Amino acid sequence: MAFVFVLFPLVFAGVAFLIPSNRLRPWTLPAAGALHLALSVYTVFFRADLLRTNGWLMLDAPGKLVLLVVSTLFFFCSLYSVGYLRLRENRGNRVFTCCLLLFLGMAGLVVWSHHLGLMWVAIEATTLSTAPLIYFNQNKKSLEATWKYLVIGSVGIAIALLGTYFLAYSTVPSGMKPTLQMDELLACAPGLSKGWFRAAFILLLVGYGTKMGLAPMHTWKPDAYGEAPGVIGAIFAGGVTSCAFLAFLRIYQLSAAAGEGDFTTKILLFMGLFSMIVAGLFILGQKDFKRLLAYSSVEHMGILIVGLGIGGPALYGTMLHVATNSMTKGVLFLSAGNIHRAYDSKNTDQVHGAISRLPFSGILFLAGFLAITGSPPFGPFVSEFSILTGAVSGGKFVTAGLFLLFLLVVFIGMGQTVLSVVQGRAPAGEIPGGYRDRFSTVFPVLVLMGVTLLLGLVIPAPLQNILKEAVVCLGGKA
Amino acid sequence: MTELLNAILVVILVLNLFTLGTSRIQSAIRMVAVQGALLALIPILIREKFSLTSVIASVVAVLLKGIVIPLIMNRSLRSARIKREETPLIGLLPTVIIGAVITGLILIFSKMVNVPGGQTTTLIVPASFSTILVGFLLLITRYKAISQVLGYLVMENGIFIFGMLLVEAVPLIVEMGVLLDLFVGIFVISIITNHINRAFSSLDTRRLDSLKEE
Amino acid sequence: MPIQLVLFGAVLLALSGLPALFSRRRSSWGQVVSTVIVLAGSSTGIVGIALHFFSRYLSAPLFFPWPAVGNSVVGLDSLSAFFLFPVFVMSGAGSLYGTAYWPQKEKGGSARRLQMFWGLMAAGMVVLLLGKHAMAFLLGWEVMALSGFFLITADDTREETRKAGLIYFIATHISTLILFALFTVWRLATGSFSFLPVSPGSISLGLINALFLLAFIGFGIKAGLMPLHFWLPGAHANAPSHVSAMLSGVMLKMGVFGFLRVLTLMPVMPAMWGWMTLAFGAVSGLLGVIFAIGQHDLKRLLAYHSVENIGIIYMGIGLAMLGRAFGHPEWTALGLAGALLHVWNHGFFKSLLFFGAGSVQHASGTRQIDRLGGLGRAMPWTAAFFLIGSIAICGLPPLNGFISELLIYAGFFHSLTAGTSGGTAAAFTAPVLAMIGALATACFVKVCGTVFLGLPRGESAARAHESPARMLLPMGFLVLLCLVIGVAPYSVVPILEQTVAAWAFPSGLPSPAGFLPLRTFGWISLAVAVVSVFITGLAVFLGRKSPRRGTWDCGYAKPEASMQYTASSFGSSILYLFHHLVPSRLQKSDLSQVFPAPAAMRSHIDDPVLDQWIRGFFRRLRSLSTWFRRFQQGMMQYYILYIVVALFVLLCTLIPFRELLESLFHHS
Amino acid sequence: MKNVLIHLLLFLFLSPLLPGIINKTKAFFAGRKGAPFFQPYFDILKLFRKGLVVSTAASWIFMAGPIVTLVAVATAGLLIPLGPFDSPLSFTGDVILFVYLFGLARFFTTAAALDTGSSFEGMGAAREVTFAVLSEPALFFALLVLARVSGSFRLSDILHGPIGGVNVHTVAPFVLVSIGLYIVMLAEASRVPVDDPTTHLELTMIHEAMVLDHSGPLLGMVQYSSSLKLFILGALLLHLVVPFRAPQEWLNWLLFVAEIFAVAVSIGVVESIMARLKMKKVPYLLTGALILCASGFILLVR
Repeated sequence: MAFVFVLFPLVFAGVAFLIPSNRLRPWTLPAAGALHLALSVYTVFFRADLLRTNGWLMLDAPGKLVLLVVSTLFFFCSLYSVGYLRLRENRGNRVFTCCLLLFLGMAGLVVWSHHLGLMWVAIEATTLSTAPLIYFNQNKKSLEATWKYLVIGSVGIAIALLGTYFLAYSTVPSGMKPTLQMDELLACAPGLSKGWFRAAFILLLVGYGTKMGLAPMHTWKPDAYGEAPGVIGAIFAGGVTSCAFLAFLRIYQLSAAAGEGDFTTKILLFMGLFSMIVAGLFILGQKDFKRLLAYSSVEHMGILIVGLGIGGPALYGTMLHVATNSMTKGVLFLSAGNIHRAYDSKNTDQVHGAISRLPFSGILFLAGFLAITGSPPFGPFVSEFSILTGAVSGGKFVTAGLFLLFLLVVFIGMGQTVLSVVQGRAPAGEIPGGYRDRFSTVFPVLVLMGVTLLLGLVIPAPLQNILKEAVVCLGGKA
Repeated sequence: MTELLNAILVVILVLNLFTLGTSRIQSAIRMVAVQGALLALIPILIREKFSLTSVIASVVAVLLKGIVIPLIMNRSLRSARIKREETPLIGLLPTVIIGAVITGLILIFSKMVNVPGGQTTTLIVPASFSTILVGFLLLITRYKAISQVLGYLVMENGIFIFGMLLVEAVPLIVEMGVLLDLFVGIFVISIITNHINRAFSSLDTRRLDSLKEE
Repeated sequence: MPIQLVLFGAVLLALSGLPALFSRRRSSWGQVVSTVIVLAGSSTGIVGIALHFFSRYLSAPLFFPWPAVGNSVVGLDSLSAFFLFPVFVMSGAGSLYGTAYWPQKEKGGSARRLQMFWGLMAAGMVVLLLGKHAMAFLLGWEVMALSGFFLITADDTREETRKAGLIYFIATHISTLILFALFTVWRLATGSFSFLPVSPGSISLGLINALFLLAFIGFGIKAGLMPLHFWLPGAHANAPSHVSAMLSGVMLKMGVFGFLRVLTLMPVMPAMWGWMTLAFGAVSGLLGVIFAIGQHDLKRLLAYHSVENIGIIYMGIGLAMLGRAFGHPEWTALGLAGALLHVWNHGFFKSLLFFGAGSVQHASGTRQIDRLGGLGRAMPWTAAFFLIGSIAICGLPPLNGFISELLIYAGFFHSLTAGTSGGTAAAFTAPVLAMIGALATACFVKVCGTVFLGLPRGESAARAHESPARMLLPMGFLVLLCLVIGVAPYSVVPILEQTVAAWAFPSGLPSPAGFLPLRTFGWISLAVAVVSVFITGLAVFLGRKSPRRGTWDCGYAKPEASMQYTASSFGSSILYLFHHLVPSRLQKSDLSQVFPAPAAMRSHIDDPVLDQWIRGFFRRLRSLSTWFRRFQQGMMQYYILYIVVALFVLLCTLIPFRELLESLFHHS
Repeated sequence: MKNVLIHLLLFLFLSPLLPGIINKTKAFFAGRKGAPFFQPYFDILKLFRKGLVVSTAASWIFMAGPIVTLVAVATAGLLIPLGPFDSPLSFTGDVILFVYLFGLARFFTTAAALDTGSSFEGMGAAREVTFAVLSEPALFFALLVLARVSGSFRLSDILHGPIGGVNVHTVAPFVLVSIGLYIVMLAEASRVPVDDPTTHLELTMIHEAMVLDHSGPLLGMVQYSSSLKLFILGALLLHLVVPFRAPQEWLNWLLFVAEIFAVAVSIGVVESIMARLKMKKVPYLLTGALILCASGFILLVR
């Protein structure tokens, strides 16, 4: 089954490459997205027997979660991108389409691979396949962003590779056969050499953290998100980061199995809270609302890491937050993309009164903001609140306090920017050929918002089970 | 065989320092190529019994690191019409000294805390660490895009050295995957550098600082 | 049964906005339909409340599923029912008022938004009040808070409004986050999110103190307790007037409600909490009214009076807490009854006053008191209603404000005569209450005198006209409520008794009416009112033919409107009394040369909390973040350096420094 | 029943005599013959016969002012016990009603003053409410002291408290409170040193300035209610300063009348030996009164 998930997007990519017409080609995206979503749901919920292809390729609970998240987000983004590319017909979209499909395949490989070496390869592949997407606009700035993303990303990934090797090597001192296969590692986790294992943990945290965009390795993020089209931002903030987080979850899983809880907790809490406050400081008085979203993504990666650091009672919330964050980020980036197109600027000095000019996108942007900052009854509220509950019931009062404080800082910063975007009187001068809300670019966002709200109101039982399984995988109690 | 291995590793360390020292990008490329090729050969050299997989791996690695990548780099170098890395962030001599100091420190350090695993006889671990750090040094101190790519390659080599310790842990497919990624990565990067060269009519990354918080 | 009615009312309210939302931009019928639905919803809810209080229907709590967070519970008890009444009354009255004050025909889109969030806000408050579970409570809380934000910024084209809105937005989010903390600690203490009494001895004192502090601050922000009131004046001043009425009359009380709710579930009641509440209440009562005297913006002034009245309410609550701490049920009964009744009364007369202010603004187009004057002639009804509201808010007989303050006073006298030292100390705040009353009288004499009496001070005031009936009707209704509670206080006693009983006192509480002959008070108030009105009417009738001359101004040849005493001059002497406590800005141009230029005098108080503390804090935060931006300055070399540094620092945590040192010394 | 009747008669008909006594006293000090004791009665009656002139700026509030004031003060008069006898209207908590009725009166007096739009009357009103801010808490502290002693808050009990309540603990507080109350009385009844009812320099006046425009019956009401107010405050003060009682009722009534006259005389003396304070100084005087009452309270409960 794993091969299907990896290969059929590649086939679609090939097809897309061959299609000559700029108008027809984008339709390969929703086709692949729909098929992928269908396959994911089918495999995850109905075919438990397909979950294990071989020792290297299998789908465990965290994998299932991320697979569903990525596939859902990709589906809506693909719908959106049809409408989006319709607006950008002057620009060729062959690379765009192919790279998106390649990413889909590689993401599939990431979630399926149960072998850390293989997973590393897949992650690096996602990096490479997404790089050209940032360069879609083909101007100097996007070029610069792509360059930084590529180099910093590759460096980070290289560090992750070193970490992977460390991990493999940590078996040697106690005379075991070096391996990178998850099950074997989990089996011999308690016997791993502490020094090497901890070093590996840190290297992988920094390496995959670069890909997730934890401070201080986040530096590529605002540039990439700011210059890439909104839909790519959504794919990044919802999809790529989730894959990287999954990759990091593996080592966390191992550390839990190895009983390294005390050591990891300190480091994770530090890194997570650090990312949150750094993001907050950059968000305060941020005039560029796409960079703002990038920093918000940094913040939420921090929240995820904090959740892992708290461990035990907070794991459920963390797992849930992977989903809620991705969906909400999708809403935010897509609506922000619309606003950007309508005003031909992403600076709050020019952008006012979005609600009056783009009723749907404006309101969706505002709603997404409220959701991401944890207002009930949206999804992120549930996840963030249960992370907080975990912190308190885990007795980590200082963490909880800082967590709330940083959430507040972020809220203040985001609030100022978002409100000045959506409120007020829209500038008089209409941009020639300025974008107006249309079905194809609003409907997917609307549905995503619906999903976000749904996750806040009712979490379907199957998803609930997956979350619980994932918590168990990570060494928590269901 | 450990002696031979150590000898090669020493050569590699020296190559690091030369790479740091030279300002002619052309020669830097060559040295990195030589370094890569040497590393690729190690598995064959130190292994008593030859296994097909290791041979394949080595051959591919040599081809890639010794020939293909240098070619790509040279192409973009020629198209950029630049020869030297003028005025790096830190002068050339200081970087060499820093590199040497780092290498020395790491050697001493690895002696002091004896690395668990009994591999203390070989220089593998210190060599890989110092090579990685030299790679970082290049990445941080050089302004020309190509030099930074070289830094990335050196880093990659360092990691490759560490990979020696667990040839059997990393299966062929993964190794191939790593190499493929490396190749594609360099390929994409070189495309981007060409674009940069066209857009900014230079490979000086100091011009790529328009995206920032002001 | 009652709870179903209330919930049905809430549903109607929540949906009421849709007709307006889907009607055409500048058509009026949508708003009319919405208003009708709102009225229907409110009346349904009021019926439900009446059933709760006056029938023996017991409404069992309803479980409604919220799978994401575990099921949630809503239930109707007397405390929630008591607070529900103003919600329903005001949502109905306000939306009727709104049809004339903020007509969709003129205001267009903003009116549609306003109509929708109006209903949502009311519904949110209902959910909040019914919530017996943290999640339901938080849901209602947030819906209320966010709709409140959109209501305040209904006219978001004005810079000032957006600023005020932002401050409100931040403040309310702070309180929400504090509530998050509160409920997580609550769960830690009780093991569940549902509002069940904390069993004594189940948690440590430190934890329970934390609970109290979180509740005090979190709800204090919403209630606008000094010094947590910083968001309040701006928001109330810039919102549409009926929204201000809703905010001040009803939404602030949600903070009070939450505080009371948490208190009723507490196993113990340390005296310290009572002292704290009492002290903060007294402070915000006194400072609130002093700040109010220093204002020139009519609605900002009223906003500060909300701070004052919240202070009075907290004084009552503090006394009740002390009563429980020292085991004096009578203090608790009286203090709580006074506080609760004042919640109602303030809801009514403050909304009435905001409606009045709204129709003044509607008529004259300005909120600046010193530009108004003599409106009483142009708009007699508004003037009369506003006057009645003023008498009520000053706590003077024969109106309702007097009754609630009377109960609190009674509580203080009981604490005094109880003979315990604690009680005597509590009684010290009674004169403070008296001073607050005197100051309030001064302030509202100033307002009524400057706005409605005398001569018009400006063009805008001269052009004023009476407001339409749809604005006067709600005001009249509120006046009626104020009068009824004022002259027939015993009519609300049964409700008060049931509500006070909600307080978990070890042994049940006596009826507050048992300590005071409320009937006598009622009759005397009625007599005073009737006699005064009758004689005044007679005098006006007889004096209608009496000759009219210009005001005798001590022989000054030609008195002008501009020579009248302004609000600034009226307030300045009092501000001078307190100028050590509250530094006020006194702007006057000195008359030096022979033919002095036109001079003007203004006395004003800036809010130190907002203007100095809060803004200063944000300035510092902003400068920190601007300093911090230098780390993202575009050179990738540095970015990679960050990665290396992070790696290095993290790896350093692995180095076993101690062993290293030991080994070093070992070698040497 | 009989006592109630006497109470009403004294309250309604004796009070205008007090200003007369004051003026006579002042005349005596000034070495003049002075107006007859009953001059105030004549004035009030004359005013009630006169017609009415109303300012063009005024509205019905202008009329309501004096009327509501009179009603409120009269009601307060029904609540205050004279001498040892309970007041006609006496119930728990009436003390608060008593204080707040004065508040109501003040509200309407000042509102009516502002209704004429005259700057002088506005000035007077501003001063009136300003001083009330200090005098009301002072009055409250005084009442708290008495309530603490009597253990009740029924005005009659409170004011009868001093009977037998006087002992080594309470005498010092009583003295302090009495002085405070005396100052408050002077302020509330707008006498020297706070206010000067006889001055002709409007700038310095408070109460007289507020009623500059009232004429005819309205002015009559104003003057009558101010004399009622003086009577009430005097009666209140008497409970503190003469806490001993005679055995027979009629004697007590006589005593009370004598005492209230004595109060009037004392006011007259004060007015003739003191000058009116500068306006800026008045708050200090009242703050002094407030502090006196408060410290009396502290002395008592410590």
